Amino acid sequence: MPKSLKEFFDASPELRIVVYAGKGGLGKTTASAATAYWFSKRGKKPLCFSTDPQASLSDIFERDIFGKGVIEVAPSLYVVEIDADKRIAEFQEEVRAKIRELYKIEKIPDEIDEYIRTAAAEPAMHESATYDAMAELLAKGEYDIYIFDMPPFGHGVRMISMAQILDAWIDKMEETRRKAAEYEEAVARLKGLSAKTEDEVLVELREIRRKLDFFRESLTNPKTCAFFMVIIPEKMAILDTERALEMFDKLGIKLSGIIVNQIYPPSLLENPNISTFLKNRIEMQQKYMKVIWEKFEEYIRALVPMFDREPKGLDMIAKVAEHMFERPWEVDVI
Amino acid sequence: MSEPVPLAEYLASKPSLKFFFTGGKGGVGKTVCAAGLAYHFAESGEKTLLASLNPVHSLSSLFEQELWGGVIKPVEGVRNLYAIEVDIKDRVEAYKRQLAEKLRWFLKWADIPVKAEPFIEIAATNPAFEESAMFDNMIDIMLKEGENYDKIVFDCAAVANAVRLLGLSKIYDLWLDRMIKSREEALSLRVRLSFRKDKAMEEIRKDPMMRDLMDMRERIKEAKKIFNNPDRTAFFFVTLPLALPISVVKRFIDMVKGFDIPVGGVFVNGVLPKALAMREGAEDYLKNKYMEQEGYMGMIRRDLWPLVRAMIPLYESEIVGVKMIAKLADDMMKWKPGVEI
Amino acid sequence: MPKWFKRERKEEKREEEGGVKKEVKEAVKGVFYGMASHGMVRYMLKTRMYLEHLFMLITLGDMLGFPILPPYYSLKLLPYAIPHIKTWKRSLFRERDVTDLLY
Amino acid sequence: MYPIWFVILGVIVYGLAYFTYAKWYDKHVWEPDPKKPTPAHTYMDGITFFPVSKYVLYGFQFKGIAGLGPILGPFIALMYGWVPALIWILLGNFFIGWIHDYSSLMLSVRNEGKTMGPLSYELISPRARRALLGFLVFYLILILAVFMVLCSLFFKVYPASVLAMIFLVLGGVVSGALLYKAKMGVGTSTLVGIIIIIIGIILGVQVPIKHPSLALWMVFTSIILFIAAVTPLMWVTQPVVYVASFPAIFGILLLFIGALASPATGVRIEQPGYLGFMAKAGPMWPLLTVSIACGAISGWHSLISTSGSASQLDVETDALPVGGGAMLTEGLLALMSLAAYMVLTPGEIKELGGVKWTCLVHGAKKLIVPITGGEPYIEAFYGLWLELYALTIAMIVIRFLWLTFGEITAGVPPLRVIIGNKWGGSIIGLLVAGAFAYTGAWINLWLLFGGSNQLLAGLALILVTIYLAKVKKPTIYTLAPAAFMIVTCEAALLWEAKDFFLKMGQLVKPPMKAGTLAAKALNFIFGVVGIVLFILGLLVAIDAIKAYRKAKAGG
Repeated sequence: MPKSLKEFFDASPELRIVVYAGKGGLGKTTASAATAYWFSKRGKKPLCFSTDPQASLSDIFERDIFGKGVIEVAPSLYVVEIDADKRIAEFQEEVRAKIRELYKIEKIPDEIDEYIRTAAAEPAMHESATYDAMAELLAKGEYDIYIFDMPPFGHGVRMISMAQILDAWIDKMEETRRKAAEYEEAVARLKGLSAKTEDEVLVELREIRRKLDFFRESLTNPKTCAFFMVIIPEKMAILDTERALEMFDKLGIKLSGIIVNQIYPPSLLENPNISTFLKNRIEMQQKYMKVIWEKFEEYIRALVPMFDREPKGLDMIAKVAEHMFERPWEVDVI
Repeated sequence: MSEPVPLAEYLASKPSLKFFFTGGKGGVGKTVCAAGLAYHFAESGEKTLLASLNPVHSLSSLFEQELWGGVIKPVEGVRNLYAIEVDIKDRVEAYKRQLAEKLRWFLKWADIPVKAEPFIEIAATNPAFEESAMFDNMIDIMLKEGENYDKIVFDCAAVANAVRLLGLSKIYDLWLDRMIKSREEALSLRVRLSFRKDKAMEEIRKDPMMRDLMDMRERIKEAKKIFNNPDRTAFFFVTLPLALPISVVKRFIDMVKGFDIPVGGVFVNGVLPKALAMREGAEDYLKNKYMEQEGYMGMIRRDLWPLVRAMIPLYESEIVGVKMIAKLADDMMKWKPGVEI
Repeated sequence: MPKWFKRERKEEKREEEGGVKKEVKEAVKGVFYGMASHGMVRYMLKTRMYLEHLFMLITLGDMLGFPILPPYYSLKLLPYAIPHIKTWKRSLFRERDVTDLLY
Repeated sequence: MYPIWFVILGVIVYGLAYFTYAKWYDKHVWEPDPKKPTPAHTYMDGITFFPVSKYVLYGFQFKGIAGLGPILGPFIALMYGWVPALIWILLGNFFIGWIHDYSSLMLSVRNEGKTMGPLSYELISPRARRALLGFLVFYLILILAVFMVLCSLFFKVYPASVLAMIFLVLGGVVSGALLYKAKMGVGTSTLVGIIIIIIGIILGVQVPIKHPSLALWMVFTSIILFIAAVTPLMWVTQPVVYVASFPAIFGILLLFIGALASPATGVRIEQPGYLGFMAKAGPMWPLLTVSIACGAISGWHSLISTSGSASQLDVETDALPVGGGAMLTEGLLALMSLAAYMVLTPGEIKELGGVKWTCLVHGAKKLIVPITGGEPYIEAFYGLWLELYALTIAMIVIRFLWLTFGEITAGVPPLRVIIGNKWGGSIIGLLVAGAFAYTGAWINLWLLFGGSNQLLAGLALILVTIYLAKVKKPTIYTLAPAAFMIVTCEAALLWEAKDFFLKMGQLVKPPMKAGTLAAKALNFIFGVVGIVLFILGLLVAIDAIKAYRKAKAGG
């Protein structure tokens, strides 16, 4: 038997971030919620954060969480679902406030205001805003463990590679600013002034970078961050997972484990009257389960059954958590 | 609440429809529904193109044949059916090249004597590229391949991506307007600050940036005309009889309506047949599942009923291969309200 | 505006308040500085300007139609750039002739 | 007669010019308004456009315009006598010189800080701008040629100055590095630079470097210029120009003290006052007027006024002290140089090998050594002094030249690749200038340079005139000098072209003994250059007259 999810977490006391990545619809959000629930029951203070704009934490916890900030859905179980649009609006207001404060003006020049207004229309704005929200929560460090539910592929990968890109950006911009400041200092010296210029932009840039670096480091350090994938015993899911593993490799991230979800309980086969439907379905799944074991054995951390009810509401999440952590190798329906 | 129009009837009543989109929460079967739709058209003698706009494609695995490579390939085993897994890599590369070129040109033009390469490198990594590239490719297919095919079925990415993709047509418009305005301002400033006004005007006429922006706006305008035309385009949502996907679809429909995109209807996928679950001696497991499903069906009836176009049963095995797709297409077309699955 | 510049303005004010002796001292100092250092100062400022332009282009390029930095970060830096925007645009688009390049 | 009288006369005449004519003209024609925002304010970017105090700008302008022109030009008086030269320096500056510098400054200030190129485009015609640019290229090559040959000549004649010059360049580079890289204060780094120069002068006297071949010294000068041209400005050119400004200013002050002290030291004017209208170089008019350029009037100044000072003028009322004041001060410098030539006896001149620019060093020595002593050091210093003026201007010019090449070849990519960059442009510039300098007809070369320089002044004046006509202001005070300058300079250019063509037949001076054919060819080319400059000048003048008429008629 490979290491179970619980064993994995027990063996990683420094862990601060858990990421569920992969294709949509396989139960990532459910798994995140269950993980958060489990940590909260163990006396930790977890934050479950959905960066998936499909925003289904609200549905899972049957509460309107979307855009409401951090909410304690159960004792010491915190959940947040970012409303990127709202966040962008707030951000725009922050920028305006900063301008007003910096220049002591009431009305922001039309040209500038229009720029701020229309910036929201830029195609990458949403992503950046979500990403920044994530980095910010992480940097604040108010929670013991952060559980991110990353949106389906492409997107999720970009979130990580974006940190690298922006890092390079800031490097280059810092260099430009630094050189400019050097000239300015030399000018000051030539004028006989012992000016030590303090560049506000440089300060801001360093602040952005500090946050990004912290974020990237946290995410790429295998001691503090674990990446999990959720898979179901179907052919396409297996193919997708293989591809995802390649991508992880490219990003230099080690996959921490795989959760196999939606397994029809094979015990049902014991019923002699079993419908051909279920029989076929179970047999197909078992075929793929074999493939999954062959291909990903070292990664498998838990098996989760196909429940007879949709996993939503605290009771069901508790049940999922129980399967994931306490009975990782059993797929019987209780 | 009015009774739903089944898919067969719906399609018959709107023969001019040409562009079809499927979308929904991840894992609900968007791709299979798109494939089923495309299969149906192809089989009825229409030349059909099935295009996957997913960041991660699954057409190849679905049809069990090699359809990747970003080019249109005929689907083996189905007459008149062609498929493409849209590849953005080339286009992203092209974007990068274009931007680099423009930037270099600009730096030279503005007399900034700094080595531009590292900046260009970084500039070319704007994450908006990928989304724009996908959108651009979609428009390309609509505008270019529209003439070559009778029907084109797009398999969109998961909800958020799809909305972004479609919404881009509106967002892009805004954004492009702004870019064009900025550029115009910049250029008029250039003229004002030039002593050789004629030369500056000439430069403006040749401005590659402006030309690109205008081109883009023109294309989007054209695409939008098709996009927002209910006689040409229909967007179908796929859901499972489960709470989460249903609420996603409900949200999704509002968003899509906000973008003036005509809604074609809803497909309910993975429906556990009553005959199977409630038969004599059936497992409790299935019965429970079915009971739960009934609740969600009520939800569908309450919130989405007039839009439902088809209900697709939960099959015993995974939908893979042409045979299964044919079966699915058949079930999609067969569905009528009131008939048990 | 660069900070040293503001400081210089202040100095000029002080000079007005001073007496004739101070005025003469300032004059001699000014003339000498003008002859020796000022040319170099101007050149350094010009070089600095190019860097500044490049920075502005990266951060606020989309103001000129060059989308470069993700706008989220552009907005973050926007407040600091505001005083420069106008002069930046103007000096960027000012048509320069050879005769501008001499000094 | 003592040289002090030159200075006293200059102070009186220029004082009069400033406080009567200039003040009156200023009020009457330009009506500067201290409340009117200058480009330095309206376009303030803290970089190109920003206001500085009038004192700083005065110093900046003076440093920009004071080159070898006022220092070497008066040598021509050795041919015609000092009286005509004195009169030209006094009256030329009184009626033309300051008005040119000041008006071109105001013209730019009133036109958004535009420089000569755009101004000629807008006020005259697109063709005028193109002609001006073409003119500029030849003009720059001529400056480069003249200053290269002069600098090399001084190296050859003053062996003690060679090491001094090398140390000066070194001192510049070191103090620059200390300032930018080591972030040392300006006082300390400058002091280090100056100490290195002083060490250089002392070493130079101890270890003079002698070589009789001018060609070798030309190569030496070219190498320094090439290095300065291709290294980033911050490394060599800028710090060298900066550090050099200290000995440059010091030399002027010392000369000034020498002239003032002349009654005490007993140094008198020894040259005859008048030698006749015709001389070896040609007739006094137009040649005297074009030889003594910068002290009386110079086109170079309009380039400085418009591209350097106009963007920094704080208030319009500063324009007169800056533009006019700096020019009148330069007149004093020219008078002192004139005095330095004139204190030499005809016998001493003969001893020095005839009419030569290098005579200045001996004149300066004669004025100063009685006060300071240390003759070899004064000689080395003044050798260095002349070289640094030549070299620093040449450094700026060579950069400007390749930038101009770049601009002119902008539409022709293959050509741009070859000469439109610092490597190709500098090499071509140095080669062409070097070859031109190698004709051996140096006096003619100087006169050709003077002619084109003064013609540029005439063109600047006519630009001012057209503008004034447009805004309905009196134009005669600039139109008359413009006409005078243009006619004079066109005549001078033709005369010099003729001289070059003639020299093809006769000349074979020392460096050219080896290559008579080359010398002939070069002289031919110079003749052509003279004609081309003449035609370009004519083109601008014709267009200018048209534009002036139009401005007068329609407004």
